[in-house]
Amino acid sequence: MSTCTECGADVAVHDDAEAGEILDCGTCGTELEVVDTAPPTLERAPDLAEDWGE
Amino acid sequence: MSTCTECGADVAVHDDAEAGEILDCGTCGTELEVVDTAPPTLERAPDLAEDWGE
Amino acid sequence: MAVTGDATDEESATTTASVVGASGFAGGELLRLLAGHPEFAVAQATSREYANKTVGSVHPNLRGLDLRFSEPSDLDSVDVLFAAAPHGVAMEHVDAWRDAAGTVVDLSADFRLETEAQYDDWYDGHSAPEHLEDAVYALPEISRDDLPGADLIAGGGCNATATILGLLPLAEAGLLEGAHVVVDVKVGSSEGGAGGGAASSHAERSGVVRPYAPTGHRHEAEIEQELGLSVSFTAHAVDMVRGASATCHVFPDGPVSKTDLWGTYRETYGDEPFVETVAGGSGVYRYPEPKAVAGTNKAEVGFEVDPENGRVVTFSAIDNVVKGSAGQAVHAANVALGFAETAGLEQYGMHPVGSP
Amino acid sequence: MAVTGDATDEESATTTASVVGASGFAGGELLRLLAGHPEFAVAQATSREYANKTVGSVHPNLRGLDLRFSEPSDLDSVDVLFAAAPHGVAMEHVDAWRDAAGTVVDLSADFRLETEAQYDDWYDGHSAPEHLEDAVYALPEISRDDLPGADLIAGGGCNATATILGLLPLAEAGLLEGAHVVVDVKVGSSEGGAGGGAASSHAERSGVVRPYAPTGHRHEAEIEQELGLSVSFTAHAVDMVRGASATCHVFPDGPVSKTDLWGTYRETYGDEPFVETVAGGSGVYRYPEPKAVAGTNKAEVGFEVDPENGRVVTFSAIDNVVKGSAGQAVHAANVALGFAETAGLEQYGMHPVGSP
Amino acid sequence: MAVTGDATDEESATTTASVVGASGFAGGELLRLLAGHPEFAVAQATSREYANKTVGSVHPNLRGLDLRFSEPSDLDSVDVLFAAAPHGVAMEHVDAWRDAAGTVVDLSADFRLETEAQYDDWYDGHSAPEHLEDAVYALPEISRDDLPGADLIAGGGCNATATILGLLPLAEAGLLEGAHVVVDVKVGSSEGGAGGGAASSHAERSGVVRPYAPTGHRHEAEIEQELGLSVSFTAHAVDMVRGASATCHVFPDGPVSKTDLWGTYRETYGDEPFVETVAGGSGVYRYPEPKAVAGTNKAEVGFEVDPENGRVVTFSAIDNVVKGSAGQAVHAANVALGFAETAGLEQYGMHPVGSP
Amino acid sequence: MAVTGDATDEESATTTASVVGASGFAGGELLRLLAGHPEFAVAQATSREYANKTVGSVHPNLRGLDLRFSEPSDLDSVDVLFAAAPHGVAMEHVDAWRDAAGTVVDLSADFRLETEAQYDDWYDGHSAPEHLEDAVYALPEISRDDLPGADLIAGGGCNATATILGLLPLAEAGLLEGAHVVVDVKVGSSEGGAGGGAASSHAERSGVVRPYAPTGHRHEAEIEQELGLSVSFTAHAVDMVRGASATCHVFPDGPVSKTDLWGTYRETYGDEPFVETVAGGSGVYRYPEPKAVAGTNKAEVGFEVDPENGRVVTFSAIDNVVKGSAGQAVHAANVALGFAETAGLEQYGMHPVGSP
Ligand SMILES: NC(=O)c1ccc[n+]([C@@H]2O[C@H](COP(=O)([O-])OP(=O)(O)OC[C@H]3O[C@@H](n4cnc5c(N)ncnc54)[C@H](OP(=O)(O)O)[C@@H]3O)[C@@H](O)[C@H]2O)c1
Ligand SMILES: NC(=O)c1ccc[n+]([C@@H]2O[C@H](COP(=O)([O-])OP(=O)(O)OC[C@H]3O[C@@H](n4cnc5c(N)ncnc54)[C@H](OP(=O)(O)O)[C@@H]3O)[C@@H](O)[C@H]2O)c1
Ligand SMILES: NC(=O)c1ccc[n+]([C@@H]2O[C@H](COP(=O)([O-])OP(=O)(O)OC[C@H]3O[C@@H](n4cnc5c(N)ncnc54)[C@H](OP(=O)(O)O)[C@@H]3O)[C@@H](O)[C@H]2O)c1
Ligand SMILES: NC(=O)c1ccc[n+]([C@@H]2O[C@H](COP(=O)([O-])OP(=O)(O)OC[C@H]3O[C@@H](n4cnc5c(N)ncnc54)[C@H](OP(=O)(O)O)[C@@H]3O)[C@@H](O)[C@H]2O)c1
Ligand SMILES: [Zn+2]
Ligand SMILES: [Zn+2]
Repeated sequence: MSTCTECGADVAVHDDAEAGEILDCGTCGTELEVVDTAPPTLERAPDLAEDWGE
Repeated sequence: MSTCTECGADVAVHDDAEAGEILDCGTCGTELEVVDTAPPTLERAPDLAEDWGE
Repeated sequence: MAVTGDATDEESATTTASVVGASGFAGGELLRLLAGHPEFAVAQATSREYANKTVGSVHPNLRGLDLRFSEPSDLDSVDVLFAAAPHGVAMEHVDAWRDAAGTVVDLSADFRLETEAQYDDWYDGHSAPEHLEDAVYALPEISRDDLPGADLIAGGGCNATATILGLLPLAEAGLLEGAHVVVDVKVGSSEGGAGGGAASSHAERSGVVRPYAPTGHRHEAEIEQELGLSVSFTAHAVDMVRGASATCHVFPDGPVSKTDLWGTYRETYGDEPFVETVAGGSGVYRYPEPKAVAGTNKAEVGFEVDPENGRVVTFSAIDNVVKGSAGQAVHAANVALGFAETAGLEQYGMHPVGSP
Repeated sequence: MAVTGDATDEESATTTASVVGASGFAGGELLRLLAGHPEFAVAQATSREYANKTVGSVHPNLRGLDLRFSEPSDLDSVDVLFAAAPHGVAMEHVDAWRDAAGTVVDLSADFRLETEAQYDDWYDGHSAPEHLEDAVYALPEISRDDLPGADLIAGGGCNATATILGLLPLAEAGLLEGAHVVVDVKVGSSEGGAGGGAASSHAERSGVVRPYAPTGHRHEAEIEQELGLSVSFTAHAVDMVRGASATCHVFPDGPVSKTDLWGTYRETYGDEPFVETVAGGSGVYRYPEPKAVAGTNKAEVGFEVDPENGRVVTFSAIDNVVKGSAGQAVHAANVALGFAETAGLEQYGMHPVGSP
Repeated sequence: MAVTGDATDEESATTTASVVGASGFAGGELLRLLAGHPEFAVAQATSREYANKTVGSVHPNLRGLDLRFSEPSDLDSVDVLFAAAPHGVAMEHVDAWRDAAGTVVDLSADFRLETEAQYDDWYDGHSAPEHLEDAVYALPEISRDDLPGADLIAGGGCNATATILGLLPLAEAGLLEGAHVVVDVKVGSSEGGAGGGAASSHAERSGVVRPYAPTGHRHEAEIEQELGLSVSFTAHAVDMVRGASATCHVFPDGPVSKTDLWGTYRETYGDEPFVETVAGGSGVYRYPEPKAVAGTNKAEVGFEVDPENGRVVTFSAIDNVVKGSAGQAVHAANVALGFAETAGLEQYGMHPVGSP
Repeated sequence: MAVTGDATDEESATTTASVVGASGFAGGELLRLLAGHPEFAVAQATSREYANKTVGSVHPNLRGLDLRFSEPSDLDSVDVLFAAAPHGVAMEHVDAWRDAAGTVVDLSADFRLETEAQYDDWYDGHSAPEHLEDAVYALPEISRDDLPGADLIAGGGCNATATILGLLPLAEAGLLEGAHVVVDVKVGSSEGGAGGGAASSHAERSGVVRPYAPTGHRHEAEIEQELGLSVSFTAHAVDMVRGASATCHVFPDGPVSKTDLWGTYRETYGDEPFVETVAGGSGVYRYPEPKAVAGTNKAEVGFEVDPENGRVVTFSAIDNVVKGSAGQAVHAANVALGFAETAGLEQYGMHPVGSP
């Protein structure tokens, strides 16, 4: 279990997670990068500046 | 001037056309390949099997 | 103050025109087209319900026009009278209208059929059959030679127009003789006119594929009359406001190739200013598409051949309130009065456009 | 925290199910139906593009589900595997899938046809033809007797399903022998799947009546196989997301009355839990209407007779991603596994509803 | 024969319910929800216009239900009476209804406000003010503690519901004190009910962004009552049938961060079964979207902070005829009668879905 | 053969114009307007993707035009160059373009802001800032006096245009000083241009009320520059293709009456050929409505006063690809070159019309 930096929710990081892997927070959907695995630590992933919307 | 193989309309092939160039017929829209330039000769271009529609 | 409703045009225009039923959908389009027409000056626009109100209060696109509705009972003499009232109204007033105007162009079904018997068969009879023989069917692609000088012109039905334009080249080439033809039409909600009850409310009418005329549509009568062919006709309401699209499934006697069909359609429409053939090609719009001609007097027609069984499928697309009514009427009037055929009808459609 | 994704159901459920292609349109519907199904517990949902993301990030209606996509290469053993990948993927993986799951229900076209020759004719051949003879066509209205115990089930095509359901009673009554049938279909944009290029952008795709398959649609093969009848088929894209509506114009040998047809349809569908006959009557919805069945596993079928020429017109409406794919698959699985036929498929449609 | 209208449920159900105004949009949704509810059995469904017709003739999604409309004057005694008639009808009949039923749930505005004075201010007075103090506002997110045992329940307005749910966490956190709030709402055509005149015809109503309540919307009264805050409210009709989306522009006194807001919303809605917070994230649906909750009793709420000026923008989306009326009513009845809160309200929404 | 692409006009036209980005949405509208413009003859239309194809293959409404796309690298000298490429392209090519053309009208954001610092703040900087001081903001309602003779013209943003036109009269009357303004915008899918990914597919984009720019929209920069006022801006995507509608909630210092506002708007727009004030009145269209101006260069503006708190609500509606881009550009060019202001821009909108 780790904590989302955006919304503070718990985020389950699976056992074989590797540093650099991207997860989305199940609560707020923010993309989080696994920056460390022992213990699992998350940071907001760099925005992909997707073309979303108009 | 050359003739569209699909619809029979006249198709203007510009002067510096090269063999292999693709034109669309101004009448029927069929994609035509310039297979020869002197005189300009057109053939139906192979279908690109575009994902069109559903 | 808006730009539209251009004074210059109207000053130079010498032919006066009035519109009966001007608060309706077809009537509003007549006003739009006439207001931008170089030869016509609009005299009166009638509505019983909105008499004395500005036309812009009903048709927001015409807010720039300085014109108010008047009562149909107060019609003045005029060069051309365009009538866009429901079926039955024109029969009742045709004597008065022909007295008041040199040319009457009626958009209803009242003068489309040639004989009283047809009205007995398809409608509830006719109360002024003596005018039937004077009437010329408006569609210039069919009636161009009969229109000059005509003083009673009957605008075609919108579904009939779409169907006839799709099949006409085949008819002229003799390919419909003995052929078996299924016509499957998709239309927008403006076909129903400005009235509309529960079935045409936004909540009920949105998103439908509603078989509103499974069989027995009255436009079959016109199609049969103009093409000499009885068709199996079904119409569906789909989610658009403007547009009529007719898909005709034709089983000709012998084999026909797509190149033959290009020749056939070129033969019929090569010189037509308002018909475009679209049949395959590339891009997003490969066959006739109603939204591509919305707001214009253009018809798109096209075709494909079924390699399995030789079936010819034709497609045609029009804007029902322009090419299918108001535009066709103006086009016919242009021919009847000797104006340039395309006068007042040179609008381009739009791209992109949603569901006009 | 959302109500949906009900723990109770899943605890009591004893049959595990996984979905390949779960990020797609049909796959998303499979998840929705399985999540509410009393017998199934969802084990895995695959997506290569969205692996590790919550299913709610793709399917906003499933935000309440506590489930993340996994890689299709990481499939565990499971009781039932539902596959909703594009054509060609199932042929490639069918051996592995059948090893991993007692029952495979594939929604693609890969196992719908009975013979390799048909795949040569209509598709680009088949790479795993040895499985074809094991496959049962999913549509229970046709295959109910063959489904129990089937371990490879092939979901029907959505247009084929609509067409077959409309014509089946006529076929069973022998009215299609020698008959000549035109099928004119109107479909929504979800038929194209979640991919989509320029032609399916909102700006281009809105409001169309686009003849996207003028002739030669591959679903003709299924229709012919299941009904024993070759049809003249044309499909149009119209402005809706969900829905397929098939209008079939049939010219039977002898005269048929509407009362006969009511009998015929009752014969075929009287006991069918998911087929409703709607043919005339009163109100706004007198014939089959796709929006009335959106979100449900129901099909509406109906008909009319043309007094002019004896033509029978049939109408049928389904939701292409439910009755036309995911719902049909679950229905077939229910029959195959001996569950209640309607388990997990009892959703009502909505009224009013716009253009679902 | 259709699957829906499940006999088993109705047999086991022990609480009887009737619906007044069952031919309307909210009434139809009540029938749909009650028919699938494990605790309720529908006794009567009233309509004056359609008395004796099947409910399926009006609501095509309910064709499977074996139920006919009856006259509202023929109401029998029942456990719960749901009323979905226009404003004014409930005041007139409330005495009779409370005599006939242990619990009355009224969806109109007639019992939403607490005092007769408010009805004088915002409506045209009240003819049965003595019942006002008994009435409990239905929205369980606000009234959960007052509902158990309530025998007169007043369903909230749809726009008020959307607005209140978006702002409630801010109100509870004290962030609205002294704040200045602009509410800009977008709604679908089903808000207008099944009646509908020219302005709601498909041709006129399609595609609009129509400011139908520029100022002075009556729902302001409810919002003020429930949140203790007067808002600047404007509503626009947009092209959808179902859905209400409220964007609230809030200028709090001090700075607020997005993380604070996540905490605030979790505080309020962490245990709510029908509220989902959606505020950024990835994918196509990053903020509350009405179409994602169409057909369901869910509300989506979300927010963003303007870095320029500290403005908090909240978004909320509901289905106006479910969470905004029929679903809210059933939810409140569940709480009032001690049923499971989510009973009968576990439907998932759909994806993809067009413009429901 | 089609009527449009009128030879006569082009013969008499003496000013040549080319369009860069002609395969895009704004570029296509430029072609449509220029093709019907009495003063301009189109020389070239560029597209890299569709070079050598007919413009009609991309823009079906222009099938009648005898014109093919050419490469942007093959631009010839021309009187006026219109550029409608994405943000960033004009900065890169502006030197070459100004060499090739007497007047450059750029529709992108590249030259809208006055200083390099603004581009640092709101965009990713600017690569050709030396041209900024030459550029004139296109919107003639603001820049009419600066446009004559301008040789670099920067078309306004569509949302900025809608917002500015709604607020301009208040700004000129001094009513915005110290005022607090919330701008809530609703736009159609053509704002996104012809590209479009998953979020703009028909299935996902239909029926949304999607808060696509909750805060921080770049058009705030233009609005602030032109009105001298920082606004709180939020934009929503709704289900239409064309159209931008801006609702501005303004809290002026002192009380303002509706009559005052009529005076104020008349003051500003009394002589404007393309601005119509619509504020109450009767009929179906009482406030600005994007669909009423679709396809035209008109803006509708209107207002209402909230009796509760003195809030002024303004409404404005434009067609984003005409008044919001291509039409504004042509209008500005007309003023810059001394043509009649309304030349080529006299199209009427349509009624009825669905969701253009
Ligand atoms: N809509 C189409 O696509 C279409 C296509 C082809 C042909 N048409 C034909 O065009 C005609 C008009 O159709 P529409 O769709 O425009 O209908 P509409 O919108 O209902 O308009 C009918 C108009 O007729 C007027 N009217 C009704 N009764 C009248 C009477 N007794 N005397 C004088 N005026 C009367 C109405 O105004 P007041 O009641 O205020 O006077 C209204 O302006 C119909 O005959 C129709 O068949 C329509
Ligand atoms: N849509 C309908 O109306 C409908 C009706 C009847 C039948 N069907 C059939 O159902 C199937 C899915 O259709 P759809 O409309 O849902 O398509 P879709 O939206 O495009 O979804 C396709 C799904 O397949 C996955 N996928 C693609 N290639 C894959 C591969 N090589 N291995 C594993 N997964 C793969 C995709 O996810 P990733 O790429 O992320 O793995 C995606 O989840 C098709 O065969 C279609 O013919 C659809
Ligand atoms: N639509 C919404 O989004 C929404 C949301 C929240 C609350 N509500 C409230 O729900 C109520 C119903 O709205 P609606 O949209 O469903 O309206 P609707 O579609 O117009 O339905 C009204 C229903 O009431 C019946 N009715 C009318 N007058 C009656 C009377 N005097 N006695 C008994 N029945 C009568 C009508 O049937 P007959 O005339 O055949 O009897 C009809 O079934 C309204 O009070 C509305 O404010 C609606
Ligand atoms: N859509 C609107 O509502 C709107 C409103 C106001 C302003 N604008 C502005 O107008 C411009 C165009 O917008 P749009 O919506 O029309 O976009 P669009 O549909 O995406 O079209 C962009 C056009 O630019 C061309 N293009 C792209 N990169 C280019 C390059 N490097 N050099 C030359 N041509 C290039 C493209 O064609 P090829 O790739 O084939 O060359 C295409 O024709 C944008 O700057 C936009 O901000 C648009
Ligand atoms: Zn989070
Ligand atoms: Zn050709």
